Amino acid sequence: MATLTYLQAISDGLREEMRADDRVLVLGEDVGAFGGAFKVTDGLQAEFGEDRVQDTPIAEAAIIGTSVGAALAGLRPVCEMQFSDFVACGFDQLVNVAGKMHYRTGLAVPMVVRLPTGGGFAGGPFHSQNPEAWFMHAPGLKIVAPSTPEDAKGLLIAAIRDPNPVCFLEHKHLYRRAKGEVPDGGYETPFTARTVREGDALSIVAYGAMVSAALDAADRLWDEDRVLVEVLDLRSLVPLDEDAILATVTRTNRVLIVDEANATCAAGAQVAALIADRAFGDLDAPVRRLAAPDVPIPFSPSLEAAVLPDPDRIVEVARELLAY
Amino acid sequence: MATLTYLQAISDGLREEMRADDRVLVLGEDVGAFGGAFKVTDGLQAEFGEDRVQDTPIAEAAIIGTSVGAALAGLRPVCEMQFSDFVACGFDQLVNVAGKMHYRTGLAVPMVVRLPTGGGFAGGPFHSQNPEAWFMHAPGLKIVAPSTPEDAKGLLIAAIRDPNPVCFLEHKHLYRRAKGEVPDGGYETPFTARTVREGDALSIVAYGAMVSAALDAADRLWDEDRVLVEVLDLRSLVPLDEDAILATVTRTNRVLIVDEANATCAAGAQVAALIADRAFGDLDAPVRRLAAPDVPIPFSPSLEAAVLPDPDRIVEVARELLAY
Amino acid sequence: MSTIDMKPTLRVGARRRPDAAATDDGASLTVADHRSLHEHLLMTRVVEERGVRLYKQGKIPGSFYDGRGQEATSVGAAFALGPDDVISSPLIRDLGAHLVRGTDLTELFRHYMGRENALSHGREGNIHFGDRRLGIVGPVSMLPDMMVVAVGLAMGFRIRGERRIALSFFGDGSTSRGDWHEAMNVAGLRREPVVFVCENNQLAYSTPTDRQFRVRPADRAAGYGVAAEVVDGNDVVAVFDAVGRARERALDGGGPTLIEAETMRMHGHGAHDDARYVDPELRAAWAARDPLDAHATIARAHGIDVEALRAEVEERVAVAVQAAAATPLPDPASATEGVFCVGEPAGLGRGAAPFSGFAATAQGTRTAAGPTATADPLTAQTRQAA
Amino acid sequence: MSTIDMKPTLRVGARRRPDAAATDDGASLTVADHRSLHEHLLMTRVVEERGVRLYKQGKIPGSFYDGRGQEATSVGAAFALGPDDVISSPLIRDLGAHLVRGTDLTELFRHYMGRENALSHGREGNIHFGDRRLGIVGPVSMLPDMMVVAVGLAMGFRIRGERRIALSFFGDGSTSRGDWHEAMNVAGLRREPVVFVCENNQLAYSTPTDRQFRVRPADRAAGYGVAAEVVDGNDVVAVFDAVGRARERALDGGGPTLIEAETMRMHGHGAHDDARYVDPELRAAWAARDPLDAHATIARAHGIDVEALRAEVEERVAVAVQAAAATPLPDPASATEGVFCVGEPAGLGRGAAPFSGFAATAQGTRTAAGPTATADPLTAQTRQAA
Ligand SMILES: Cc1ncc(C[n+]2csc(CCOP(=O)(O)OP(=O)(O)O)c2C)c(N)n1
Ligand SMILES: Cc1ncc(C[n+]2csc(CCOP(=O)(O)OP(=O)(O)O)c2C)c(N)n1
Ligand SMILES: [Mg+2]
Ligand SMILES: [Mg+2]
Repeated sequence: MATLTYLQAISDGLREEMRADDRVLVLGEDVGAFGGAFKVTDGLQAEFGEDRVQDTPIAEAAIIGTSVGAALAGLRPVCEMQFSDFVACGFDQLVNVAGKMHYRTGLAVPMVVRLPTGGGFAGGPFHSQNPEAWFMHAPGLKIVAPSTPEDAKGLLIAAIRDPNPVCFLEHKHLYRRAKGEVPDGGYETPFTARTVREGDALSIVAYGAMVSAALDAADRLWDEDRVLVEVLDLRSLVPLDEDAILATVTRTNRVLIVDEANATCAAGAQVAALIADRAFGDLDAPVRRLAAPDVPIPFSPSLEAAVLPDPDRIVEVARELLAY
Repeated sequence: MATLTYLQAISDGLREEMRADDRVLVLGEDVGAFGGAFKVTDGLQAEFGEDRVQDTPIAEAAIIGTSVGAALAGLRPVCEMQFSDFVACGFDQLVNVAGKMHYRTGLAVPMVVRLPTGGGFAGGPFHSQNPEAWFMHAPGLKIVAPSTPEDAKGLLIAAIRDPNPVCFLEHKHLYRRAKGEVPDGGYETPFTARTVREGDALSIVAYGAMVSAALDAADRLWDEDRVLVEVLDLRSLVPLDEDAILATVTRTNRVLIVDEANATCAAGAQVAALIADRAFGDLDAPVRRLAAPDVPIPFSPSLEAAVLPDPDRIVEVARELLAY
Repeated sequence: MSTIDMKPTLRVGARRRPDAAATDDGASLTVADHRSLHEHLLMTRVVEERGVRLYKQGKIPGSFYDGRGQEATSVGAAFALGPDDVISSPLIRDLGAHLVRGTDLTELFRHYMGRENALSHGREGNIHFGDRRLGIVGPVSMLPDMMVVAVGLAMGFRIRGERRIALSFFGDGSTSRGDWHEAMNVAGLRREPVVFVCENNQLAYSTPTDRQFRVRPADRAAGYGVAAEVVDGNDVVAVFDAVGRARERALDGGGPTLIEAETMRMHGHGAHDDARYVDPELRAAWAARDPLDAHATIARAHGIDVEALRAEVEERVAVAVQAAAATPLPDPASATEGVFCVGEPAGLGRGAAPFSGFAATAQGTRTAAGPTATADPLTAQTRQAA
Repeated sequence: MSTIDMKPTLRVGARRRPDAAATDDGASLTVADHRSLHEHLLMTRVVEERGVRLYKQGKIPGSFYDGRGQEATSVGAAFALGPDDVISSPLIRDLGAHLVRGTDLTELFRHYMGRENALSHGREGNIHFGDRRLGIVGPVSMLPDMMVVAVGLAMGFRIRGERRIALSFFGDGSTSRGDWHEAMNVAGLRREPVVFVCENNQLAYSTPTDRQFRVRPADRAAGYGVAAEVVDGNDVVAVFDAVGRARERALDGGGPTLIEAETMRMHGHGAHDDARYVDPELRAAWAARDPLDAHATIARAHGIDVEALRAEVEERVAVAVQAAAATPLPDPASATEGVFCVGEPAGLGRGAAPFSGFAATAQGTRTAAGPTATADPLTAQTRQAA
């Protein structure tokens, strides 16, 4: 056990798995000697060489598409988008080639696409996006989104070992802020939800960076209102842990779903739709959501703060729900 | 007034608008002398010349991106994806360039992307997709999806006149099957929902090809069960006519939402989430959805029929809801 | 509608580029090879003729695409491959490549007709399939995405030090897409062992090449540090030779080659298209260069009874169609299975490599060099409810 | 970590390609032009130096990118444009182009600092902006998407018979993306009046050009039927001349030109990057070719007091920074406004065209040739709650 940042935990998981399995290779822009825009791959090229840690030209379709080919050749590519925003440039290869391959041809595509996501640091419209919902709406892709260093490492290792294409959402805001104990060695975190905190009055369902916002809000609701809020960290969006979602609603009868992504057709919309269908009888209040409004994420701190969900707003909506 | 097919109505709308406004031009693969894969642009090049009806190379990013440029230069491009599936190849230009331009720079991008969508004719995984939810989750794009010839013409004209990028979803299954009276001349259909049929027991919310499936189901529910089902045709997905959706739920207290698209994070998930939040108090039953499961649309007729929603399945789910 | 503008440039009698490596002009081909080449040319044509008919009779759902007039390119190219080489992917004009690799005729017609089958289990139709057990990755529609995948396969082979190449087919139309550029650039940059076969059949659907680009694909290869060769795509021996040379270059670390095979699409884009936009003169000129007729002359000179071969092929096709027609549609319950792989992935197998130069290798044990092939591309264990 | 591999190729003293049109070697530039060129070079440098400092002081949020060492390319290129020409878009090294077009310094610092401003209203930061009133389309991050947009603008101009061109900047790194290919191909095919300025600054972030491509961008242009020229990107007069020639060619129906400007990124990729991966020798060699020093010699020879000019520019920048720092952040309520345009679209306006050869046109009425410019790129009427 070591105390690592979220970023270190990702690096650690990648290094572990590269040591354990020589089929694992890394591709991306500036991931080699430079160690990647965020330094996640720092030191890997020195340890594993240039074939296993490859700098690519700026060519996202090629990064994803050659990873598909390498996976078919028996390797286990882990490719990096420098920012998740740029996955739009390789969208077709991911959705149409990687995602549909097994269903159509029986060929498995074991690969991971690392996607540094999210806002909160004045990154502006092209360095703050959360693209997961696009891929949830594209059959054949698994999607995970860790909120802690421990899960970041375990989910990455599980993603690399999975025989399917997995989108690994790593939230940039957590890179250096989230710290925690991380087990040594190779371990897998399952693609299921995790109850981070138990409660009885209200459930908050979140993932990625919104989990800590939810926990902050839950703290305040306990401190100020003496209300026990349950927080469910989805961890995996595909597969979605429907049982865990329905179970928390059954326990608390009130639910608030928080996304950092733009609201329309977001992961949270899917969770809300699930609850409205399958937990209807358990609900004592509307299924409420908090998400970014449908705008590009603005740069200026005053504007960005106005659109990203935060603990204050979570507390506010939670109180409305509790008063319903 | 003439009786036209859905396809003829689209052609008619395009021709009307090209006659009325010389800024309107058409770009796409084989749209020129050949008249397009579905013949929507048949005869247009002969009438308007090669500058206003341009055959392009196979280059979806270029088709969309040059349309953005032409729009900025003061033209009104209407570009065609040969099948909506291929929009994945121009995804980045649509989402990141066209969609975010006005918010970021104040420059308007008046353009239309015509997207022949949907399955039901053994088109297989790459000629049957319904991509609208991706674009609903991309701020700055409007999205319309007509279900009748009259709306197809009116929505297309309104889309061309709109100062924003509009995704125009034209369902291939309706091209030659949907027939109806279409007003002459240029008219605009508003980007709002339309109550196609009034009822009191249950609302079915649908759009595109699923509207006629819903109407068939409503007929059967009347004939066999003497139940009056209300059918709401969304027509526009962005903007989404939230008032009309909430109003129909207030009237009937039961709602079934039908998408042809893959279920997760689909338009229907957004509609369900909206209802679960804002019409909770009006609901007498769970918010139920019917959609394609999360699989690529298979080719073989036996498999395709197993995944696409149809009137039989709508009737079945409606009866469950009515019995709740 | 101006038909004059739609006229594709007539390019008859294409010759290899002067800088191309010396050819052996088919010298390495035995009589048995010529017999096999001719059999595959015939098979391609007969299967497609039958396919078009079945489509028109409503027995093949959806759409149907054929490669009439282009058979020599896919047959000749696939014939030059060793059993461990991988094709990613044959496209709509490349049925011949599937047949050379050993695709089962009955399964093929089951696939076309949407019946339960081992190639696609009904999830795919028309020419969208690939038998992974034979080292074929089935194509996606988006052109030319599979070229990028081929580069990744080649990279995998190179990194592992395996002596195999990846080959990708695509049309003139594909060269306008961004993915073509990314594939060419990355392949050239890293000298990946990949062969690109561009079938320049004068048209992309209704669009002639002069409305697609100003400079022919082969002449653009140098801009990527990729070797190039123009070849008569209707000459099966020439295509075989060129691909053979390119394969050797790739195996020797010389990197990728772009082979531009000049040919002509003799049918419509698909069975629904009457191709009336094609200049009749152009079509007539190319009809005189039919690849089957051309090779029949060579075959006869080698003492092969071409007519008997055709009868034999027709008989096999007829039997396959009959068996396929008797096969039920896939079980609707299977529609939601297999979106994800569960358990150990089933990989790519080895293809048939009928060229006599590969005979020894082809006889080798199936598990020696390539990944293990299993009987069924979607074995029960890899299926999962969606 | 092997630094040896990261060493970009040293290319000093690039010359125009022999096939390039004859240059007038800046003969058409007056003393006033040289003064203006030098003023814009200085302004670019001073603004960026100040920007880096403000970023390090925490007064500019997010990130900061500069074009140290590359000022001559964007200044020289923009200087060759007429008022109705459109830039789509200046990229992270191209502040000079914004300044030549007339971008207001105070608004610029307000923008950088995330304050309310007329350029971006706080929705964008660092070098992501463009004043539409001056005929600039702001860039997106995705490289090189705006090149495709430039081709569309040029197409629009051609179709309407307007005598204007579109110009697009991009780096060596951009040339590996599919959109580069699609833009080049379509522009070459239709001979659109567009000028592509590739800033080959030896690096894409940490990646040297020899890990990006085997053949330099200018040599790939012929494959698209696009004219090309290599120019010393640190020589503002040479860049001005080359873009001027390319612009003439475009206006005369000769189609697009790719100008590869050889230069060197003298700072890190962004203000956060110490660029320790760059070979010190290479950096030193290029430092000796500083574009401001080079032009200062010419300016002085024309009797221009370079030191006085610098003092003047520094003063203007200081005033602008002060005004910007006193400006409030945007109203949070405005964050959800303006996703969609409501009412009549506000279009592109005319830019400043300080080259004396354009003086007549530039004095013309602002509404004569281009679309009407309005005072504010996001006027109240075009805003809408999201
Ligand atoms: C990215 C993409 N856009 C559009 C299509 C639709 N489409 C299918 S085949 C075809 C023409 C292909 O031309 P070419 O590459 O020359 O191949 P050919 O049909 O001539 O063999 C088109 C436009 C496609 N498959 N992929
Ligand atoms: C499609 C895309 N992928 C990745 C990035 C991230 N990125 C920003 S700048 C840059 C390097 C650009 O290099 P180059 O084009 O040579 O321009 P330079 O920075 O050298 O001026 C990268 C990789 C991007 N902006 N766009
Ligand atoms: Mg073709
Ligand atoms: Mg660069």
